[in-house]
Parts: sequence; structure tokens; C-alpha cells
Amino acid sequence: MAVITYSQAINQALVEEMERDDRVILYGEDVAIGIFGATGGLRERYGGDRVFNTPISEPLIVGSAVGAAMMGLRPVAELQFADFIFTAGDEVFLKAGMWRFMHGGAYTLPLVVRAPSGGAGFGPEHSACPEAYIMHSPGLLCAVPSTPADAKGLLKQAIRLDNPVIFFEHKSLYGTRGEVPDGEYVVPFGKAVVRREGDAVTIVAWQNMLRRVLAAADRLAADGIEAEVIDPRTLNPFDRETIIESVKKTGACVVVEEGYRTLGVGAEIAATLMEHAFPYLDKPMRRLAIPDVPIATARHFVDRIVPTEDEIYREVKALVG
Amino acid sequence: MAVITYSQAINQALVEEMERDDRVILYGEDVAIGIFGATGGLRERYGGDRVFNTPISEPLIVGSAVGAAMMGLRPVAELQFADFIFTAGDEVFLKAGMWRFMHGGAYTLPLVVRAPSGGAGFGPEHSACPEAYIMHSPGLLCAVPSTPADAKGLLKQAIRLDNPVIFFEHKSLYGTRGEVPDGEYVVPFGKAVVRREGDAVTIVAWQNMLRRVLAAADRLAADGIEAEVIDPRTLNPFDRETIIESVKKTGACVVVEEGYRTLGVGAEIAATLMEHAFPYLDKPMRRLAIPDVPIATARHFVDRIVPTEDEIYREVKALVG
Amino acid sequence: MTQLLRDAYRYAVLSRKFEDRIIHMGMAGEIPPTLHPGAGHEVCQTAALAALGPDDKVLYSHRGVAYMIARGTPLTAILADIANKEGGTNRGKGGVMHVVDVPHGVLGESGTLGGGLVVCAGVAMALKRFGKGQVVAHFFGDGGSNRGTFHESLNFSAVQRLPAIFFCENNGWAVSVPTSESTSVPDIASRAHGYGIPGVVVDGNDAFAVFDAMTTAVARARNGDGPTLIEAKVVRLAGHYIGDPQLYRPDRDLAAQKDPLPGFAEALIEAGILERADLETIDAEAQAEVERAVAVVAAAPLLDPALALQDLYA
Amino acid sequence: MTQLLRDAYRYAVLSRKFEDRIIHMGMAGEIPPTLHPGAGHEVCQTAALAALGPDDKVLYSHRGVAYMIARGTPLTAILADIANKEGGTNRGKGGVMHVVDVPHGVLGESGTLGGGLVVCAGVAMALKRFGKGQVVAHFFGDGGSNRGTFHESLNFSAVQRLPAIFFCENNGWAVSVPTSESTSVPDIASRAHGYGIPGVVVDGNDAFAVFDAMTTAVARARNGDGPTLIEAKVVRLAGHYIGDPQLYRPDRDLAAQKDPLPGFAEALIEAGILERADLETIDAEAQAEVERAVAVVAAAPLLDPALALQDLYA
Ligand SMILES: Cc1ncc(C[n+]2csc(CCOP(=O)(O)OP(=O)(O)O)c2C)c(N)n1
Ligand SMILES: Cc1ncc(C[n+]2csc(CCOP(=O)(O)OP(=O)(O)O)c2C)c(N)n1
Ligand SMILES: [Mg+2]
Ligand SMILES: [Mg+2]
Repeated sequence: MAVITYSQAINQALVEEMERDDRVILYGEDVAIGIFGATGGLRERYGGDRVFNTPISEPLIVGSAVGAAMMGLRPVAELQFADFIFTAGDEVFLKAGMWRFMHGGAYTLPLVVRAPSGGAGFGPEHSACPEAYIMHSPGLLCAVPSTPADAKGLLKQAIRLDNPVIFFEHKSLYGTRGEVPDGEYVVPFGKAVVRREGDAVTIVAWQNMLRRVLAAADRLAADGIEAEVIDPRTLNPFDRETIIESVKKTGACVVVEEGYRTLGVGAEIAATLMEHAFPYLDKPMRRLAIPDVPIATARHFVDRIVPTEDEIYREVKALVG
Repeated sequence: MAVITYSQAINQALVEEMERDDRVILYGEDVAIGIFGATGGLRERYGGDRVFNTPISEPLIVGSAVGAAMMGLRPVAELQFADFIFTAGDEVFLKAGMWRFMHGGAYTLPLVVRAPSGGAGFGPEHSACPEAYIMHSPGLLCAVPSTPADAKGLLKQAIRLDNPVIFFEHKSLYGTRGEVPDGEYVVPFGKAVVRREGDAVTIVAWQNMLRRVLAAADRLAADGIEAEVIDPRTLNPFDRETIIESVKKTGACVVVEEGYRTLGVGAEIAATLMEHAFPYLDKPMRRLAIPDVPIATARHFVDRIVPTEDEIYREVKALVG
Repeated sequence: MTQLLRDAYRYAVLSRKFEDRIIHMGMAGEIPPTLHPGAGHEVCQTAALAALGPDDKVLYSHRGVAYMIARGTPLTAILADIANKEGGTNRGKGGVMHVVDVPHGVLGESGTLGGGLVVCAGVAMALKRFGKGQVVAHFFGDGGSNRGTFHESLNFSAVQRLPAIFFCENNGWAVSVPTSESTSVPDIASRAHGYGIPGVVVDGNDAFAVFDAMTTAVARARNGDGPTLIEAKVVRLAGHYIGDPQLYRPDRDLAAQKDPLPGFAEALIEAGILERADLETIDAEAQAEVERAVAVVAAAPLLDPALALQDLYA
Repeated sequence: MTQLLRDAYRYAVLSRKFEDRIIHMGMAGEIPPTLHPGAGHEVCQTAALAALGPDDKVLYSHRGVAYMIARGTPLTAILADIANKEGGTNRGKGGVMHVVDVPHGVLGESGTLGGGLVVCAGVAMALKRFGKGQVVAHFFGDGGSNRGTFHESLNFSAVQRLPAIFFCENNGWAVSVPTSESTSVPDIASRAHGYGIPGVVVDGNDAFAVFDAMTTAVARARNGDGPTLIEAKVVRLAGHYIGDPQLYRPDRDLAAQKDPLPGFAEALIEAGILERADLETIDAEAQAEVERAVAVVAAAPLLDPALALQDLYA
């Protein structure tokens, strides 16, 4: 198995799918160079008809993907920052999310919107992890890959799906490395993966928080606390079963996320556990998330509000230690 | 106390605040006539400088409110349908929500965005109750008045607050009547009200669902089940305490809402009860909401997906009966 | 052209009679009163659509049902969509706002005005890539033209030389707001200048002029020369919605307004395309077709509400 | 005007020297490298701002810090914002992107490009209502001008005759995308035609021309005649961000590009506004001011991270 970066994995997924299917096209601001490295070289390889830069027109970027997908292309559109799902709010939530439904399923909408999320130092409008907004919205599938292997496999799958996918690529992960399987593979939507087995507590986390959780879990293990760590991989569809089964075993759960706390993904997990694992919960579920403020520019402020390895360690320890 | 409609109550609030403070201005599409009746007569009364129609330009409507508020006006902007918070997504979530914060609190943003929500027969892009999106978003206060008295008192308060308020007016309520206090009053943000006392179960609901819940509660009472019904009135700030205290008494909770189920407001209440009332919960909290589909145009479809009085009755009965 | 404009007239008459019936049923509570009447716009709409070929695509606006009629969608399907009956095109999801008929190139509508403009750019992007010379026409109102999506779509389509026709039906009103109160120039077509594309103003009551302007734009698009913005000045004969009292409207006295339909008939007769006697036949056939459709839909069952949960995901 | 342009030159020099220092510290890791260098734009920016009065308002874009300097914001405040130190203007929330200085009329920036355009319309709405003859100028790039908010803001401002100046700095690039690849017309100012407002193209390297165009626009706005769109053709001498290798850029060879700053100096000398000897003084004073600011900020404490939770609600 080759070891490559998250960014290279995305590039590979794009290359493989563009090779396989010439209906796949790729566009967005600066995609010809790829400001986070993921789309570099593709315009040279596939030509300006299939890979092109757009004006700074987010509604156009997403809305035209809906139009192109309706006609049978398989557009992969890029929003330069995930926060711009609001700049293209009508097109993301009302067009991509509802166009097929409101036309009675008359066609399919095989489109992907790639959206780099997270990171520190970019300021309030360029740093969010807005996946909870997408998870709340009917009609939009949502991927949150945490590893190069998943980034590649989920993106290939997203391109092949006949439904709109909002594909969050975490900016802090682009440079991270990991093994990717040799040869052709896809990762299915709606299947969580257990990143670490344990029986003391279930921790749900993805993307950059997953890395911190795994580091914290090692420290907890040294203290004799074996955490089971679940990476949902996609938030719609959302693999509730894997979480429920784990909590039935561990009796405790902590959700760690980089979104805003109120109505973050953790809230849905809390409700799900209420509904499906209530008798098994030995203690109330806890949430670690951003305390309902925008993400300031100063990097040392970001560490103050985004859950750190230390906080995760302390919080879990306090719960089950 | 006079009995007036919800729509008249809103009109009264606007009149009173425009009389009191000439920094208050009102604008949006068709506000000169007021397509839902709430703003009729105001242009005649206060002139086209303070009350004016705008082009169909939602980003401009909300974005200019931010600019005007920065300078010291107190704009009340109208989005003709609440769903259009996405059409003005950047301006609602990133400008109104974050502009003060990212400029270090250099000024206040006393603006109100009125947004008619809900209703049946308007189709997927004109029917939503998107309050959960706002509740998840830092920087945006959120009002969901259920009665004419609250519509008036909360709107007057919203206009006086120095923070951006998204003010949801439910379309099915515009024609409903209720008593409003005589004379000057405001309703504070962040104070829930107990609409009905009981000890068997706590039901949380607002706006059109509140009416159905109260009707169902009467039927439940006839069966000997006394439900305590809580109307939060605002979702940010959100009066968690009143709900927690009630659940400590009743031991059971049902949330009924007109938003999408996954990550609807009910999810936050579930997480809150986990965190603050876990030992008091005799049974898991339940959610009644729209089953994660857009709201179709056919009215009889809407009844299929929006919780009905009957469903509420049955669900609560199944839980605590 | 002769046959095309004759058909356009037939469609316009059919649409008028059909909508009159829909309005009547809507006011009587027999069906939901969800139509935005197209009266006054039909001549313009059907004449414009006459310039498209069968493989071309259409994204329409909310102003009436002449668009779909002119493309060949059966009246029964449209009425069933309004009445939430079986036999419609969108299975209760979108009503008359979202009639869709892919085989006839009727692609649908954005319920948020201006939302169709960006979708249209994407459709055009695909048509260009397919290389079969197909074009897409998007109809929208003067009100909708003030959305930011107008700017983004025209700029992008011009840069990419997309085969799109942006067709603005300027009726002087957006619900209760006169265009002069919302729009800083008298001619929306003058905005084309800023995109380096042709901007054409036509009298929307003159079917021949509309057809000509559209034919030129279609040829340009097919030829790979890019988009055109056409603005047709039309009159909204009715209210914004069924039952709109139009108190805001100084010119609401219908009698004082000029219905373009009789003028279209006269022009066709003058051009020798129709005989005067044809008019009655066309009227009678249209009325009969409307009644047949009403009867068929009256007999159709209401849609199963379980459908409310379907058609979201493929 | 003499004094105004002399000051504009001083500000441009100060900004250049200050940014060079910021870039240097950013590359060395002493401060976050968050600046989008303004090199090449400063002459245009400071000359344009020279036409505003002290009570006027400014919404700027991300391209450098000359805007704030020209308005009178202390260098220490700007640098503290970059360095996340005490003494800045936005207390760690917005860094250099959101420098704010209300007493000097520096109102801030939208991090989403084009977001400032609609905010600007609202500011202008308020200024008009206050009736004190104040105006607002909004600076934005060629890239940002393709946002739909451009359309909405220009149309609305024109309808309402708002006292706003929309100032587009066209440097031919949006990050790596040449304007010709994203924009369908060579002159963005030609889009003014579609709003019925003046659209003026100026050579942004010519401070006198920029000042004149801006002076006319300001007078028009103050007079209640509405907005103007000015497009200044400028050159981006540096990368998009600090450290941008600009591999995409055929003209990235800085040496081959013409820096407008020396030309501004020559023009001032020719006009008798400056003596050649003044240049050295101005340079030296600027350098000293930069060094003083760097020293002050170096000594300032980092902001308390508890501030991360503040300033959201009033
Ligand atoms: C984005 C958006 N804003 C507002 C509305 C509400 N609305 C529906 S039709 C209409 C007026 C449309 O005017 P115009 O585009 O001129 O078309 P006309 O009705 O005159 O044919 C408005 C404001 C909407 N559907 N979408
Ligand atoms: C809505 C939005 N889209 C994209 C970006 C990312 N971005 C920041 S600067 C920039 C290029 C801006 O180009 P231009 O407006 O010409 O200004 P310049 O950098 O050339 O001065 C881009 C794409 C953004 N901040 N906001
Ligand atoms: Mg109109
Ligand atoms: Mg530029």
C-alpha cells in the first residue's frame, strides 16, 4: 500500500474518476492550480473543457452544477472555503437539496461540491466546519473523510452516486499522510468505522478531531481506560447503528466535534442515543465542541475554543475515569 | 385587553416602535402593501424614506441592514419567505451573524430580519421552518412567537435589542386572534412560558405546533394525562432552565416541531436533558418533526409529514399513558 | 415560420382558455388557487418558444402555463399537478410551479426567483459539451432580473460562450412593486452591454418581432457565439396570483389594457397565415381540449400522501 | 489638492515600507503571514482616499493596508491586529482582514469577497438618511466584482441615489485566475451603463487621474445624484499572499513590472508639489515610523485567549 497525503488522495480520486467517465468535469475558483494542492495538474491533463477556473460567483458554481448534473454530466464543483455554502446558500440548500424532489424525481443530480473546512488562522468566514447545517438538510449527502484512504474512496463513491454530495475536506488534513489501498476501491456512504476498540466509553469524532481523540485515547489507555473510537465517515447517510451498538457495550459516550456546540452533530447523537440506547446509558452523553462563537483569526484563540487533545483526555477521564 | 390578529399585532409593534424611534426603518419586497398583511399602511404613515419596497435582491436586503445598523439606524428588513435566509445566506449567517464579532465589537448591529415561515401549499422553497439553522449559528438571536401578544412584545423587544434578530412569523398564525395587553410592553428574549401546567409529561412546542399540542393536551387531560406545555418563545437565547425544571417534575419529554427531524431543535433539547436532567428522565425523550424531506406542495402531503394533533396525542399517550 | 406561428397562436389561445378555467376552479375552491396567471404574456411566450427546436431545453418562470403547453406537455398533466391528482408530472411535490417534462425539454423552475439563471448556465454548459447544437432558453421576470444570479449567469455564460438565451418578460411589475421602483434603468436589456453580449428589446405583444429576436438569438447560440439577453415588454393582464385585488395598481382596470391575443390573430390573418374563419375553429378546439382535460383530471384519484416521502434521493 | 496628494504619496510610501517589513516578519515566522500584499495598489488607493473627507466612510478590500494608513489608523494598531497583540483594533477576531477604526471612518471588511458591496449600500442608506452630505467608498477587486452582490448593490444604490462610490481595483488577477478568464468584458466600468450610473476607467498608476475621478464621484454622491463605479487599472506587484510562488503568472517577474510609486514621486515633483529632496525625508521618516511601530508591537503582550469568547453580542 502506498503512503500518500490526503490532498494527493483527492487528486488520485479525481484522476481515476475522470479517466473512467468523461462526464466528470471539475471547476471552481483556481482549480487549475488548486490552492490546497488537491486539483493541481488536472487542467493540463484533461483540458480546459473538463477542468476550468470560474469567476468568483459561488451561486453560479453550485447552481450550474445542478443544471449540468440534470443534463447528465457529473460535475465536481469546488467552493474555495466550506463557509461559502452560505454564499451559495440558495443553490446548496434549495437547489441541490430540493431540485430533484420538487420535480418529482424526474432526473438524478449526480454532483459533488468539494468544500475545504476547518483550520486555524483563516478567520471567522474561512474556518468553519459547517457539516451540521448539511446534516439537517434533506437532499444533501455529506462526507467528512478523515484519512487519505477514505478521502479517496469516499470521493470516488461521491462522484458515482446519483445524489448531490457535500464533500468536506478538512484543511488541517491536506498535508497528513496515510496508506491507501492499491488498485481500484470505493468507500460506501453510511458505514462508520471503528478506529479503535474499547469497552470503557464510546467516542465519536471525525477529521481533525479524530486525530486528537486517537491521541487522547492512547493516553487514556495508559490510565487503563479503553475508549472505542468511531469515525462516522459520512453524516448523511449517518450510521446510527454502529454508534448505538458501541454504546450498548460501553454505556458511555462523548462526541467531539469542530462545529458549534448548540445543534452540532453531537445533539443528534444525543437524541439518537435517547431513542435507541437509553437503557444502556450509564451516564449522560457529553459534547465537546466550539462554544457557540465564530472562529476568531488569532491561532491561539482557536486553541481556546476548538477541543484539544488535553481537553478530550480530561473530559473523558472525568466521565468514566 | 384587545383581541387582535397576529398580523395586526406585528403591525402595532412596528407602528409603536417607529413612533418611538425614528431610526427604525422598514423595507423588503412589497412591504408597502404587506403580502401577509403585517406591514400594510406603514408607508403611507411614515413615508417612503422610512418604509420602502426593494428589488428582488435578498442579499442586498439583509446585507444593507447590516450596513445601516452599523451606522446607527435600526432596520427591520423583511425576507418575503423564511426559506430565503439561504438566498441571503452569506448576509444572514456570515454578515449579520459575524460582522460585529470579527470587527472586535467595534459597533452594535441592531437589526431585525422578519421571515414568514411554515404554512401549507407553498411548496418546498416557501414552506420551511428553518429555525434550527439559526439556532446553530452564533451571533443570531432567534424569535418564534406563537401568539399575537408575544408577536407584538417580542418584535418590539427585537427592534430595541442591539443584536441581529431573525424573527420568524408563522404564516398559519397571521390570521389567528388573541388578547394583547393594553399599553406599552415588551416580551424579554430567553424566557420560556408554561402554556399549560401538568405533571405527567413535558411537551415543548411553539408556533403552529403549539396550537396542535394544546389541543392534544386537552384530549390527553380527558384521559387523565396532564401535560405541561412549554413555549420557548425564543431559540437564541434559549431558556433551558424552564424545560429542565419541568422535566425534573414530569420525568418525560416530547418535543414537537415543524422543522426537519435530524438536528431539529428537538436534538438540542435531547442533548440538554442528557446533560442536565438525566437522572430525572423516567423514559427517553421523543421527537415529533418532519421526517427529513422537503415540504411538498400538495396540502394533503403536508399533513402527512407535519405532526398533527392526532399524532401528538397518540405519541404522548404511548409514552406516558 | 408560418406553421410555427400558427401553432404559437393555437397554444396561446389554449393557454388562455385553460388558465381561465383553472382560475375559475381555483376561485370556486375545486383546486388549489396556486396559478400565477399568464394572461397577457402568452403571445410573447409561445412566439418565443416557437423559435426553439424539439431537442432544445426550457427553464420557465412562474407566469402561467403557456410555456409547457407550447412544448407539448398535455393539459391533463399540468392540471393534475395543480389538483394534486395522479397523472401529473411531479407527483405532488411541486404543483404548477415545478411542472417538468423532460422528453419535451421542459426542465423545471426554481421557486426562488433568479435561481433558474444559474441552473440554466449549467444546462448550457452540458449542452455545449454534448456538441449537438442544442440550446437552452430561460424565461424570467423583470423582478427576478434583479437577483445577483443574473449577473453571475450572464457573465459566466458570456465568458464560456454558452448556448443560452436569457429571456426577460418585463411586465412592469413584481407583485405590487412597479419596475421603476426596483430597477435603475428603463431597459433591462441594456444590461447586456456590461457582459459583451447582445441585448435586445422587443415588443412582447408583437409575436413576429419576438419570434425574430428569438430566432436570431437561437442561431447565435447554436453557432457557438454565446448567449443573448432578450427583454420583451409585456402586460400583466391579471393579478399576481389568483384573487389578487391589485389595489396597488393604477392600471388594474383590465378593460383599459390591451390584450395582445386579438392583435396576434389579426397579424396572422394579415400575413395570410390564418383565415378569419380559423379563429373560431381554434377557439372551439381549445375549449373542447380544456373540457376534456378537466374531465379526465376530475376523474383521476388524489395522489397517495405516502408519496410525500419519495423522490428525494435517487 | 496639493497637500492631499503630498499626503497620499507619504501614505503610499509608508504603506510600502510597512508591508515590506510585515512580509519579512511573516516569512521569518515572527508574525502570522496573513497579509495580502498591496504592492502596486498603494498609489491608487491613497490617491482615491485623498478625495474623501474626514467624516466619510470606507469599506476596503483585502489588498494591503494603505487604506487604513491613509485614513489615519496608527501602524501599531494594524500590526497588533496582524500579530494578535494588545493594541489592535479587533481584539484577535479578524486580524488584518478586519481592521476597524470607526473614528477614522474605517468600517471594516467582508471576508467573503463581494459581501462588502451590500453592506456598503446599507451604510450609504444611513448616510443619506442622516443628511449630512457624507459618502461611503467601497474598494474591491476585479475578482470580487463578479459576485452577484455587485449587481444588487449597484442597482439598488442607483434606484435610491445613494451616496456611494464603488471603486474597483482591477489588477488583472484573482489569485491565479486572470481577469480575462473570469470576466466577459475588458472594462468592468462598462457595467455601470446597465445601472444608469457613471462608469469611469482610470489608470490606477496615475494618482492625479485617480484623484480627479474620485473627486468627481464624491461630489456627485454628496450632491444626492447617486453612485459612481470607478475602475482603476492597477498592477499586483507581489503574489496573492505572502509566499505565493506565482507559478501561474507569466508576468511574475517583478523586475519587468512597473512600480507606480516612483512615477508618482516624479509627477509630484513635476507638478511642483514635492522637491526631489523631500523624497529622501519621506522615505526616512516612513522607515522610522515603521521601526517604531514594530518595536511597540514587539513589546506588547499577546492577546488574552479568553477574548475568543467575547464581542459576539452587544
Ligand atoms: C428569491 C425570491 N424572492 C421573492 C420571491 C417571491 N415572489 C414570487 S413572484 C414575485 C414577483 C416576481 O416578479 P417578476 O420576476 O417581474 O415576475 P412576474 O410575476 O411579474 O411575472 C416575488 C417577489 C421568490 N419567489 N423568490
Ligand atoms: C466569496 C469569496 N470567494 C472566494 C474567496 C477567496 N479569495 C480571496 S481573495 C480572492 C481573489 C480576489 O481577487 P480580486 O477581487 O481581483 O482581488 P485581488 O486579490 O486581485 O486584489 C479569492 C478568490 C473569498 N474570500 N470570498
Ligand atoms: Mg414582472
Ligand atoms: Mg484582482
